[in-house]
Amino acid sequence: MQAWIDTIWLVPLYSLVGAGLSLIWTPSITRKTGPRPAGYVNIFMTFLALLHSTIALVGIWGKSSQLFSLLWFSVEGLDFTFDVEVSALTVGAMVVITGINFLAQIYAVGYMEMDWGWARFYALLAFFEAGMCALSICDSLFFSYVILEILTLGTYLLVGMWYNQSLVVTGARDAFLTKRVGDLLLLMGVVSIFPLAGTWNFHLLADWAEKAEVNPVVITLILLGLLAGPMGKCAQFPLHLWLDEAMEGPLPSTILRNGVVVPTGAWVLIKIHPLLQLSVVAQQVAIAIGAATALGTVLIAIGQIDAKRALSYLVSAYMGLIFMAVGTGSIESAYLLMLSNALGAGLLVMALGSIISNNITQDLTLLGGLWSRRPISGLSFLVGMAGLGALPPFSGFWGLSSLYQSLQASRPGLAVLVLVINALLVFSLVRVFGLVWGGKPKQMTERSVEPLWLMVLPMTVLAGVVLHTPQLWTGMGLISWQSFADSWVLLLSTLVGIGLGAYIYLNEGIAKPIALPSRFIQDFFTYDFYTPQLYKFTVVGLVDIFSRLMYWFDRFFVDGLGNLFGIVTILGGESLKYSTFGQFQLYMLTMLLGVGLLVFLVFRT
Amino acid sequence: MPSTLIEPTTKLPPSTHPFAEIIHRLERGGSMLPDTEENLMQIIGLYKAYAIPMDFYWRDLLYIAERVFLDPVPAFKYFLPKEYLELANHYAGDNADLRIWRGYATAHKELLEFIEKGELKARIPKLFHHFYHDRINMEFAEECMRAMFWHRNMGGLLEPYMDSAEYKQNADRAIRAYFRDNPIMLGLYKLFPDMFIEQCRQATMYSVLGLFWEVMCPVFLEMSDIYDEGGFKGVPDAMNFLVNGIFAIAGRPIYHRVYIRGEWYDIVPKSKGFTWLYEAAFPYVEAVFYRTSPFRGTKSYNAQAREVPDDQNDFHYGILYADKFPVASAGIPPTLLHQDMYHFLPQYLVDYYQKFCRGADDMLIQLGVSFQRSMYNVTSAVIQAGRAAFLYPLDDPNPRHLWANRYYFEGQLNRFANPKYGMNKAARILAIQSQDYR
Amino acid sequence: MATIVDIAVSNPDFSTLVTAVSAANLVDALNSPGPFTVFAPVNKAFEKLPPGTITTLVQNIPQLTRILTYHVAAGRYTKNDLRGRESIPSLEGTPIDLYITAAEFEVNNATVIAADIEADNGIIHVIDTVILMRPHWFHPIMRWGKEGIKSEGVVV
Amino acid sequence: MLSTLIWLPIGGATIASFCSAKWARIVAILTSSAILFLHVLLLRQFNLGTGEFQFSENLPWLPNIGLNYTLGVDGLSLPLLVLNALLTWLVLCFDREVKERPRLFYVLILLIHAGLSGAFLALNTLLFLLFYEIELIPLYLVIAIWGSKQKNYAATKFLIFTAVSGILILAGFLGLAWVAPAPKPVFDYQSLRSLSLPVTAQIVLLLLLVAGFAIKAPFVPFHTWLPDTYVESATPVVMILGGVVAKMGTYGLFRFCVGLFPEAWSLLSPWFALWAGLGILYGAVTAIAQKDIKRMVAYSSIGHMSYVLLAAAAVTPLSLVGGIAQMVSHGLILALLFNLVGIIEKKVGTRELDVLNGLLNPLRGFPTVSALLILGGMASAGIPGMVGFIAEFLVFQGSFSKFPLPTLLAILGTGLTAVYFVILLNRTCFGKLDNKTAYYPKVLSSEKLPAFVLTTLIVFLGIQPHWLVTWSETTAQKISSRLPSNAIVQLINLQQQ
Repeated sequence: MQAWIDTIWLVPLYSLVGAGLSLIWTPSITRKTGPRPAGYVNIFMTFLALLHSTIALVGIWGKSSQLFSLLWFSVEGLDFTFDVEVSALTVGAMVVITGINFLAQIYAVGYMEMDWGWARFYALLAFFEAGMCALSICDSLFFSYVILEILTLGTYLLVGMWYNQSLVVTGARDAFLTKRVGDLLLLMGVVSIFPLAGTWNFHLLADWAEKAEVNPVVITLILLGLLAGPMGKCAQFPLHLWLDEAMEGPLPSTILRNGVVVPTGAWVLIKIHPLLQLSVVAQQVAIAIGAATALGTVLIAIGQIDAKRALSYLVSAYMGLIFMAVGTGSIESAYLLMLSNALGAGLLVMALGSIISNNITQDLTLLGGLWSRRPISGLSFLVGMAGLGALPPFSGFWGLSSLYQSLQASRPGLAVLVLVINALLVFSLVRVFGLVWGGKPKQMTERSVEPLWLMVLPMTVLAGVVLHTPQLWTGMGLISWQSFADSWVLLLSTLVGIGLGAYIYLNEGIAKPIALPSRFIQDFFTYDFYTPQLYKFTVVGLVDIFSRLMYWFDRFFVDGLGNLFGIVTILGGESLKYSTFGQFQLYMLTMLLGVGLLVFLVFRT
Repeated sequence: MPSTLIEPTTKLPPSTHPFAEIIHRLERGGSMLPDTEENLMQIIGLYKAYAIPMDFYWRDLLYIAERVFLDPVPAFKYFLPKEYLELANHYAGDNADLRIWRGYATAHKELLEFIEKGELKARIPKLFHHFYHDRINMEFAEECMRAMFWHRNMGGLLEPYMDSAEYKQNADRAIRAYFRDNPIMLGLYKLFPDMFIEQCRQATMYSVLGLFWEVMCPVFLEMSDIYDEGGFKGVPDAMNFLVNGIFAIAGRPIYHRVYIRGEWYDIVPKSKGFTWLYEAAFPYVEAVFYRTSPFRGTKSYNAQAREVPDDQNDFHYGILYADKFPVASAGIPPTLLHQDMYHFLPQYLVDYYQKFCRGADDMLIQLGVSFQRSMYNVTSAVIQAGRAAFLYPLDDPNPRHLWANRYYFEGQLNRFANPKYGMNKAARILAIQSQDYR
Repeated sequence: MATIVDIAVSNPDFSTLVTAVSAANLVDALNSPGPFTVFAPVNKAFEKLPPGTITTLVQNIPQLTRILTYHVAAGRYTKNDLRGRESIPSLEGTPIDLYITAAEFEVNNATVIAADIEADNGIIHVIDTVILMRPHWFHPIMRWGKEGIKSEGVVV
Repeated sequence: MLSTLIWLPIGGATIASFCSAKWARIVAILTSSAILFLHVLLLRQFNLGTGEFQFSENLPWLPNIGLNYTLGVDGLSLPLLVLNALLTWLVLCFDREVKERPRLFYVLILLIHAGLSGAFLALNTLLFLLFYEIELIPLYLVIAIWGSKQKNYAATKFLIFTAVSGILILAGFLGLAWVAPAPKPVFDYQSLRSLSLPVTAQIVLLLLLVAGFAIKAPFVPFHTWLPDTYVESATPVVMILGGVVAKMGTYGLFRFCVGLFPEAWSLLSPWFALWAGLGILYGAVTAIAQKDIKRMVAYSSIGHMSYVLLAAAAVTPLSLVGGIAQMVSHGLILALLFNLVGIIEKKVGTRELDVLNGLLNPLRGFPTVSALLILGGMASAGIPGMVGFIAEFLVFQGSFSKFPLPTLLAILGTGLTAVYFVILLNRTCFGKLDNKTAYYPKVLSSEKLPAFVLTTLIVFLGIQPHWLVTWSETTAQKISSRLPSNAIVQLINLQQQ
């Protein structure tokens, strides 16, 4: 058993091997046969990873965590060590990652059965899996940064999967650049904390933070930098837009992204949480960003007509809750929320994906009336909703209630906010459910069958896992029914959300689409608080104008000056168009002059 | 040596349509595809390369419709049993109802060889070929079926029939029989009957497409044989062969039956009088040649981007509009078909493609373009057949009749000139007029 | 007077039609009181069809029936009765298009070469072409062709 | 040993110039392979334990003017020598682009190689200058003969700027020899190093040298020759030019500016650091505005060379190792990018960002070239896993504690690097091929080979950076140890006031 634990670092390598093998089946290399073996190979490798991490999890269960380091390289006394923490938590995270990726990959066999880009697609999924598995056992801030940055590149490539499509191209670009902004601030934090703490090891950093005496302004700035990385990954305000645009990517990758990729940021956030105690401002910022994002994105989600986007914003909202949890030091609830999100958000995407796969449209206003013919997808969606919203006994409830209770004591205002967010979250999901499964069939939903078993099976398996999570948690002693009694208000807010949602969206009597009294407010939500425009007129516009300006300056001023200088010295090098030979002579002249000067100087002494 | 075209005795003033030249060609009995030897060679070669995977498609479609039926985990639906490989095509062989192809009625020999050895050229178990993706891409055939299933109101009586009580009764009988020993599925059926009925409708559509292609396969094979014998003088000849074929087979019954434990269950009985032309061919052309659904690799499905039309009627992503250059990129489903045809290209086409662009390296795109040409020719045949069936002869002396013909042609070609959603830009009709598009 | 069937049988020009009607077991129906308006194609009309068309139909009686019933409308309509109408519904279900002026009488793409032959249980119009059900897209396409591309006619 | 490195290519060039074109190619390939092999030997024999010069050779040449043939190699020059050998080898072995007067091309490339090796090896300021100047002649010729449309303009501009750079450096060296408190003018590097000069004199001379090397590297605002020269030069030429020749500027900065004027350098280094930070931003921002992919890559070089300046300014052992690593990594990455851009230009016939599209297309585009371009662009943008990240990170970490603000500016610069590379990749690799024009010829595998070799190195050194940094560790310590400590600098500062 110990052998499995000692070799846990193999887990990321399995999928990397798979990713490498996939290249064989890229269409420019394998021409005579198709690309599907790439998928099968990767599914197999992921299965191995899942198996290995599960066995290791059983082995490490109940034991204390094991720490060890692998030296990467060392230069000028600076050791770059890959610190590994093997604990039930980190190995458990691996199991979740490999498990969801395993299901997502099988789902993709069905969903992408007509795609010819399997090699690239599966290689990238494997790449993500490897990165995330490595991140989960990584105990070093430096390597966490490295992995996040590499995954940013992965996002660019994965969103850019269908690169022929113009919105994919811009989506990939924006995803990359937005995440990169977060990563760079994180890098600044990584670079600047080292001279102070002398280590990048999370455990040592935590020890250091306990007794550190540092300039509060400096440490606040550093912490804000460290926060920015998770903010970008978790699509928090104001770096949230990329997730919307990333929805242009293939849907099976969205399962992985919404479920586990986005929460990588939260994972790192939890890791740096001990440092947050050094700065109250940083804590406040984390809470404020989380709260604003959670409330804002859940409202945006309600304004979306695109099925995938209606879900993606909820992931931002959920991550916002985790930011609040970490900011207030409620780490346990952060972990619970993260797991709920991994399973619930993944399941929701699978359920909607099964609809999109054969009803073509993603427009919620064009869907409807599918309950009788698509009950399996519908039930899975409902289970996913129960996995996210606070609906006891299902998994979503426990994380939320843990957060609610911890906030109730310290910051009652935020506790109320959690209630509101929960109600809105549930409302938005009921809305989607009502628009897709409720009502009467429309042109695009008149014919609709449950899709291929390769999609239905992983979906139902994941639904089963979501349903059984609370049991698992009870078994692990993570949750107790006592907390239900303490947070019944939360249930109330859920019921309000469901009730209101059902009243509006499962009611034939109310005409849809629902128009808010103010067109402006409606558009404000629909168009994502006009963030794209905001970006365009601020950062993007600024860089654009500034770069043109600088280039103009460069051409006409700096270069002009140089040319002027050139003209003065050699009487117009450009305009006179010397022959090659003529210029050569000129050069010889310069050389001779130089040497003459040299000789003159030397022999004068 | 182009084949002779009709010179009408009564002449109309020249057309003012954007595709006037093509209209005039159609009015003289030509095809939308220019009549050149190169075009003839390309389209016939492609018909042959298409016919062989199609021989697999129709057999497997019928197998799925009749045997796999509602199997919840149809993991082996692409593994054709011997029975279906030997199933006699009704339009080929000695015992044909109407002998279109002079060859044999069982599965094509090149197909059988491919199934056995694949491109790996190895006699290894079928399962291995399957997992190595060294196989016919049935997914493409299923996608065509789904397009026909999802796009509604394309005419014919079958579509409304599938919503009738009679159909539901037939389906119910078959479903009960099929799941007789499976209490879980029966229980589910009790809970969600519509889910099963809908699956049954899809199975019906499998059958429809299978029966449709059962006809096209021998037609294409025969055309290839005639060409090899030197029979066609030009593109219009090839088109006219198709026109005649369409007429000859128009009355072929369309039905769906399921084989459960030694017994046939009629779901759509032959006695309903559903015909090949109205219930299969016209919807097929509409759904597959014109509409289908946007390739994910080229169009955004984002609802707010509004790239996907709100109305099924505005879908325009079929072969006639498809951009062939991204073939083999991610998200371009026709790649599956092109790969299937790639295995069966006649030697003269392989040699031909070697001479252009990147030769063997981009053959998939080159044959895709040829396929586009050949399907413009098939569409021309459908348009001409429609003209012959519902309108007037091209040499009709009555000018009013000729005007009706012209309106018909112009109306058909308007589908390629419509600026809505950029359909005019997407349509490849102008591109195929030139030999340089390849 | 004679029934529709009697008239058809007595005329050798209708021999193909009669064969088809008896193959489709429609003799009794057409002998019933009706009344019917029958658009009866002459032999030459059948000969215009490409080879194989008839073979397939004769092999498949329900399909043949469907084509034949398309040539029949319920009710007794003379040319004059039909004037001013664009179409009448056929027994098959699909409407039959009409074009009638003083000099001309056309149904779908067939020309009536002898109109208003009275029978006991209906009326016969002799046509020179076998008419086939025009699909639902036919009229929108024709309209679109007539109005030109700018009309943005949508094919339904 | 070291002399062989200089004279072997000269010998090869001489032989090649008497052969037919076909044989000249064979001679060139053999010579460059032999050189590469010698460098591998050098790497194997190099003693990592000492920061002193190794394999030294000393021959009096013109003793009365102090011009001696003194050669030596240390951890600063070694990586650059190997880079030089590698790029020359790639250019000579795999280039098929030069069809016109190939023999002359091989000869000139070998001569450039010899000149560069000489400059890196020279331990005598005059000898260095000699090589520095000599190498200009073949460089000028390769730009002017094999360049594109505006080659004459570009070559002239290059010539003028570099000549000015040479004169400035000459002036600096002469001045140094002049003020040295010795009976005869001193040009020997080792002796110069042991001198202690008045700070004011140091500053004047330092500024002369810095200006000279800043033109060569180049740093803003002396960079304007670069875009024109790089863009107009043929692909193999620009690989050498951007890959190694420019490194002479930064090499000189490390060797002569930091090495010979430690006090003045410490005094001025905050300004140099700021200069570097702004230069990085300037380069990145101007690159964003480019519409031509080759020009964009060329502009990327301006910012990226300034990382080396930042490293030099900080003069911590870590930053110096980072700086040297950055020279190597930049050489590899830039050579890769220019190689790929060259292939694209050759096949598509344009470099316009607005025209290029969809080259990732697996059948009609250039999937491998595009994939490598993505990799190269990302390496340049400092994505971990590739060599660019290692070098940049060491520079950042090494410089941060000394110059936090410029370092943060530099990090911002890597962010902007990502912006223009994403623009470049999005436009060229992503998107859809145009149905009317996209009938490009395919890329032969032999054309892709240099890119594969470079990519392998970029990834390998990114994953196993030990092989990148280990050479220069002791040398960096030695250079850094000669710098006065902060306290002394402050003292000098006070004295100045």
